[in-house]
Amino acid sequence: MMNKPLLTIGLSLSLWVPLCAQAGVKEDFQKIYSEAESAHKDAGNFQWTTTTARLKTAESAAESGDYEKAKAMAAEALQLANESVAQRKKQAEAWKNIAIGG
Amino acid sequence: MASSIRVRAVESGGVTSLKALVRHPMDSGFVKDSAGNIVPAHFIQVLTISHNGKQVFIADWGPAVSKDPFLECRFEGAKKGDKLTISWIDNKGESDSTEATIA
Amino acid sequence: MLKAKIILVAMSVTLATPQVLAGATPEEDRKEAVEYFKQMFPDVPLTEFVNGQYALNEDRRSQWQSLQDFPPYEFAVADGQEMFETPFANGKTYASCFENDGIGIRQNYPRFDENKKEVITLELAINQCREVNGEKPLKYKKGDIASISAYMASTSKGKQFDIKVPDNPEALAAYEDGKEFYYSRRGQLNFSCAGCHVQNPGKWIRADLLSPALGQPSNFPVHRSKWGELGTLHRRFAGCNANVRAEPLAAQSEEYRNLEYFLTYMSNGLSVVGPSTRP
Amino acid sequence: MIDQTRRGFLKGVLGAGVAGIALGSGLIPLRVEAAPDASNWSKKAFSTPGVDDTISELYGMEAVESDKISMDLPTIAQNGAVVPVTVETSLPNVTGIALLVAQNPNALAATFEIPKGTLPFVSNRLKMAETTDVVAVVISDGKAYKATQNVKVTVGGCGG
Repeated sequence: MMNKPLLTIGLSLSLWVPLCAQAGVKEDFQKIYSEAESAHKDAGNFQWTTTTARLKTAESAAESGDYEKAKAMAAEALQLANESVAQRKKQAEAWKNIAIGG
Repeated sequence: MASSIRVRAVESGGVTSLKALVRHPMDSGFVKDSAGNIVPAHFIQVLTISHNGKQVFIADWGPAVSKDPFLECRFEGAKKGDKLTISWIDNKGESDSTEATIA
Repeated sequence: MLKAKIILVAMSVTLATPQVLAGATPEEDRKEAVEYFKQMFPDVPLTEFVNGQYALNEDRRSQWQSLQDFPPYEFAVADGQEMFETPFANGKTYASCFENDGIGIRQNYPRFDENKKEVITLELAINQCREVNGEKPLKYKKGDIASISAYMASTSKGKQFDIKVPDNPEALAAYEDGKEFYYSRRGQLNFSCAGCHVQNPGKWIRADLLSPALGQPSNFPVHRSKWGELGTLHRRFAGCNANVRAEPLAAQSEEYRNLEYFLTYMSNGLSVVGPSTRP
Repeated sequence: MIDQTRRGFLKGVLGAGVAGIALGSGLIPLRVEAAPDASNWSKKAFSTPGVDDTISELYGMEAVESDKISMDLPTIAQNGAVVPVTVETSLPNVTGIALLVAQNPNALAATFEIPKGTLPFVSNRLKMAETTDVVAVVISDGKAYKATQNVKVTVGGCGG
């Protein structure tokens, strides 16, 4: 009505912002995902199934174009993978404290 | 193929004790396979034990009997060396039969 | 016992390299483990440990005994025997690959192959036998290989495990590696094998009664009601790992073979009772 | 054979037609052929939920509690897929035994005909979906008796 030009600007802004964010999210996802993947690998034979599951979910979310979800899942995977790496490092010594026979 | 039925029958003090194990899936029709499809019901309906042509035990089974069903029963009137016939038929009309000697 | 533990822990702290741990030889480990479990379960005869939870709980034991009349693995063992005796395409049989034609030898596996410098489990030997004779290897967790292994175990029933760790660095390293695996916490739930089966056997985790480490491998391959069929020890390892949310390793991976080596060594002197049944 | 078994039997005959009637003429047919006859297998009784309805479908009467029936089964089943159940009774002239699992979708698990000379004893392994009463029914002198025991079925089977 009276503010038609403003409304148009508003609309185009609201369309533009998510598109822009989307592009950033995709890159964020890719970065976090590859960090998570390499941490998961670093866990060696101490990998967690929960990490594997998050990575898979992230991957399929990315394939379907849902980069927000993919990024969130990759971030969770990264956190879990880091914990599993910490577990591996700690256990390299800690197991001896409970082992029978030393 | 080897028999689907394994039997051990022992006579002691006039009583024959028979134990049998039958190889059968006994699918209830309530369980899904790994692909999510219902496994159709497939189970033994009737199992009979005969001694000298006389049925000494008849079991009617439903799908709640465990996979590879087990049965134990006891009867009188048979002696060591006598032959027993154990037979079953399932809900698909498949059947098997075996003969066992009382020890 | 506890004192010994503290001393050993203290020693391990003072030593820089874990490989030369205060002369804790496999045999010393085993003796200490036997002592530990004897004190934990003074009323359970040592020979009973092979029966796991059934040595510890009367209600469980009577359910198990009622299954022994006609154990559900009988058909699989018969299948295993048939496969064991059926010649390969080249006319040879499994017997040609094993000492004593493969009869009554379960108690010697796993063994350390000093030429290949690796642990050879019975299932690995079965598949190596197939491959030498031009047959395709079998899958390791269940099915034919479990049946063949179960048949071979059944010919060793009552024989005592006699696992040897030859006095060479590779064999000792394999043993130590298996031991480390058993005692290391893994998975998101942060559990070690030992946390349940050394520290808490006889206790319940929900509906499951924990078995002691001692004697664990001697009832494999095992028919679990949960599976409705026979499975190998490595299938069980994988299940336990997954249960604590640790990514299971491949059956017959080096880690699992070394784990089996350590665990079976701990059961030296106990009898082969496999195949057996478990919930 | 007694009326009660015959009742279920005749129902089967009606459903099964001529072959069933031919067999029905000899109550204990002398058969040498391999396959037993499944024509008197009671589809109705095996697809009825609930203990009481199943007993009445099966035997056409109600069962009364009896302390002369002994049941041997675990208090806590280690796995619901394989629960050993043994029933024995000191009741006289037993012609039939049935096993029912109250909480299963259909209660009836098994029925047994006990001809003269066979002891009133049976052991089976049954599936139970959840914690449940297990009911043993015994037909003695033409009357139905029952005994009940509870089994706790827990979700067990640690590890994959």
